[in-house]
Amino acid sequence: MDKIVSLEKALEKIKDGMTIMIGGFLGVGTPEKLIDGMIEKGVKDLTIIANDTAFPEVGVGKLVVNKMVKHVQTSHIGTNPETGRQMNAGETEVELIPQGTLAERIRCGGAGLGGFLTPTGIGTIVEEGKRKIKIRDKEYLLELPLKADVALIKAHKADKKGNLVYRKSARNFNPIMAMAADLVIAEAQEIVEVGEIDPDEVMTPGIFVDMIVRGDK
Amino acid sequence: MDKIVSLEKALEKIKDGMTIMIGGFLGVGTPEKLIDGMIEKGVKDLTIIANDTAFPEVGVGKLVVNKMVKHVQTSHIGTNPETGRQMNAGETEVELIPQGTLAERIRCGGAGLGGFLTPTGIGTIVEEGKRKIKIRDKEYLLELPLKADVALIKAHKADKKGNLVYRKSARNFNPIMAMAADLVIAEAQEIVEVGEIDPDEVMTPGIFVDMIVRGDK
Amino acid sequence: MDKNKKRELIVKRIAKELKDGDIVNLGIGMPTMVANYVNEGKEIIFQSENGFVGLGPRPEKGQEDSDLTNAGGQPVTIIPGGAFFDSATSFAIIRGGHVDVTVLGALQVDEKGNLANWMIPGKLVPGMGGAMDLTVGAKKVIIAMEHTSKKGDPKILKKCTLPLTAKEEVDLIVTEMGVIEVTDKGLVLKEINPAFTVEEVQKKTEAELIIPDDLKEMVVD
Amino acid sequence: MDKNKKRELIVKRIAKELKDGDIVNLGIGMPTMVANYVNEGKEIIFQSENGFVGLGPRPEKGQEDSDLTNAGGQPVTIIPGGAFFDSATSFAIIRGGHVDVTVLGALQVDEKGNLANWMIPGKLVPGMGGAMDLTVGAKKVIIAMEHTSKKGDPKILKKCTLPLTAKEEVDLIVTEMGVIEVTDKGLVLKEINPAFTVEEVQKKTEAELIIPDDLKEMVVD
Repeated sequence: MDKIVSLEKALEKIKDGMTIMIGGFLGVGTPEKLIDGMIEKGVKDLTIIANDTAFPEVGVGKLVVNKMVKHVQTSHIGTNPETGRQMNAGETEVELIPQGTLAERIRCGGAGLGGFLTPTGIGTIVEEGKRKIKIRDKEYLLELPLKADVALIKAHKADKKGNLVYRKSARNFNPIMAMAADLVIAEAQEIVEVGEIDPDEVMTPGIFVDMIVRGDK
Repeated sequence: MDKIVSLEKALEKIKDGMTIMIGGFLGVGTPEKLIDGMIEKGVKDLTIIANDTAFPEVGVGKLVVNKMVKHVQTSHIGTNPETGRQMNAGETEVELIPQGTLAERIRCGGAGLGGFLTPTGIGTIVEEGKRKIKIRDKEYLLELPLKADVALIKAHKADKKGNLVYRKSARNFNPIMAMAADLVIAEAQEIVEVGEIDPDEVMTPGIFVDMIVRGDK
Repeated sequence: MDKNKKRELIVKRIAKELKDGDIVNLGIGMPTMVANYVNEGKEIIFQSENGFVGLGPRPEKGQEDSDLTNAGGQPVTIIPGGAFFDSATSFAIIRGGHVDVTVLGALQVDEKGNLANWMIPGKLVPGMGGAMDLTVGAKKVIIAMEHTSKKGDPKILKKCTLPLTAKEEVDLIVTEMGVIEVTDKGLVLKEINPAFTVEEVQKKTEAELIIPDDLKEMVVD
Repeated sequence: MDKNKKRELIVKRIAKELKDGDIVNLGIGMPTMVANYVNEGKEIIFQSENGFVGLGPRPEKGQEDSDLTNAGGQPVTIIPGGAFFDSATSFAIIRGGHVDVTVLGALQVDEKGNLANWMIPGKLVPGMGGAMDLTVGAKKVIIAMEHTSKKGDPKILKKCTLPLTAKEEVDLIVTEMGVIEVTDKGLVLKEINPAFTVEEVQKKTEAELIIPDDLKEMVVD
């Protein structure tokens, strides 16, 4: 079971209409090679789950600019004017989610939980359409799990079994997304032999990773 | 702000009637020096939150044997006959919680969430007294967060700011407990200078740790 | 059959059930033995709920590491490519459906796939440990047990009488008498140990067994 | 006062508010500048919601690391003793009350401590990012803003008209005119910039200000 595949082979799995989680925070920790491959392949009608839509020339932002995104679940679009334009023009559906709630919903999806109660968003429009539950006299919103067909992950280092190590603030959403999708494709800047990553230093266990694509250093 | 303190100084903080989380799994990853100190000091009426009550001569088990525990929230008492005896004799209140639910309730407490929905325990006596919530036709139990006055943590390595690294399966409940208590005391086998632990390898950030006690190697 | 032979048969048969690439969690006791009989050609990754994947065999004497045990507290090893994590992550893995198979012991199982294996009221209350999460979370739940209790009473019932570990989660029951699948229609005897007749198996089973036309022999190496 | 002087005054005053050992999260824009004015004697740990504690100053030119930015995407450094973590942990820290102080900008604040800072319907919808979690989770929420809008309209209102970021969570408002505390009784002008009179401050504030007997001067170095 060799998990290392060519970019082309990995891209075969990405189809029109899919729900795709993409790691990164303003492009930091986003697998750019996979993104570029998706653009070249020309998939469309995607639902993207990502912290933000980055910048027009960076990461998730490029998918938006290339009009491949039908729906996006994200916490911030302010750095990519094209997302706002498409939203106002009714071309792309934008669902804004508080960042902590977004992260927790993804974790919740991967962890097999049915939902969680958060104080975030109480008394704001984020409440709309959600159940409110009172615990010990404090109100919480019931937020539901998020899952995806595919998660695109950027790792600093991978071993051949898919154990991943991230670097600095490029970690962000990657570890939780790697647990919440049916198929997980990791773009790794460096691929090492099994055993070269200390089991105590693994940040995403290889059991979550289906395919590894060699990224640019 | 030197966080390194003597065992005596740390023990001053532990008082009768407190709720105390203690890391470890059948004693692996339990801060034995702190436990022994508590026994010597002779605190009582404690509520202990721990995965299990270990063995009569190991970890949390010693607190039970010394009759310091009024109430225990745990997933397993089978390895310590004294816990069962005290339970049956009505001397100690034992609240059995599925291990995954216990871990998640502790994380929930540290993460500022009001609760979470789990499928674990549905159709069993674990349901008793709990709210059931249906999400997309599936039933879940609403489980509530756990917090403590003090968490006793066993680390392999600590720097002087309290950044912690655990070793192998001694990690277990330690990282989540370190986030869920008002006061966190870590017993570290090795204490190093600030900067000696790579920020990418820190498992518990120092912001959570109030006191560090030197443990045995 | 003596107890050891029975157990060996059961765990050998279960080992055949595991597929290449499966992530597997083995309960304490008899289930732990399954690891010893996995076919060389298959790569099975064992998960240990105390916080790692890549559970390896017991270390040689003198090589034990006090920071590395299985969920039963016994010294073990970790294989190259394994990974450690905390307990919340361990159960995110278990509850989240990332474990393909769990093998657990049982006090009772019934025809709905209900399982009781964590307490006998007033007698034995060890606690559920990770069993409730494993039963609910693993994609496939296999029960490894002797067909009857020490007294010879059936353990496969119409309806469990002991407090449940989980409701309708068991997929397969493997005993020294055969392999029984839990289906919507009831319990199907898929394989039978040729040392027994169908009648003998049914006699030791309180729940009614469905006997398919293609009933096979329970074979192990 | 020109814009830069105003901002400098605001962030310098807020820097005085931070206590030794505080864990602090600074919002994008003006709040980020607070870090530049922390008194040397105090050890403040800055949290960055994209996943670390120990946020340090901007690196020297040529020393930027593309894997290390603040939540605004600008290159930064991490101090010795800092630590990285994932986004779920980052917000467990924020929501869980482990951040002592957050400093955020505002479009509007009102006398109940309601805050609006994430959207102007039909005009500007950048999204809330981490602001909602920070406002709800941090022990103390300090607003750093100019006292009035560009047009000179009050931003401290009886009731916010824009969509809220959080309900009744603001503790302190610092503007170039003074320091205002949100209390159960209403907004208390704790300190006033001696360049203004109480009447001038009230005139630029829609909500009614409570003027305490011990009103102090807003002093920075």
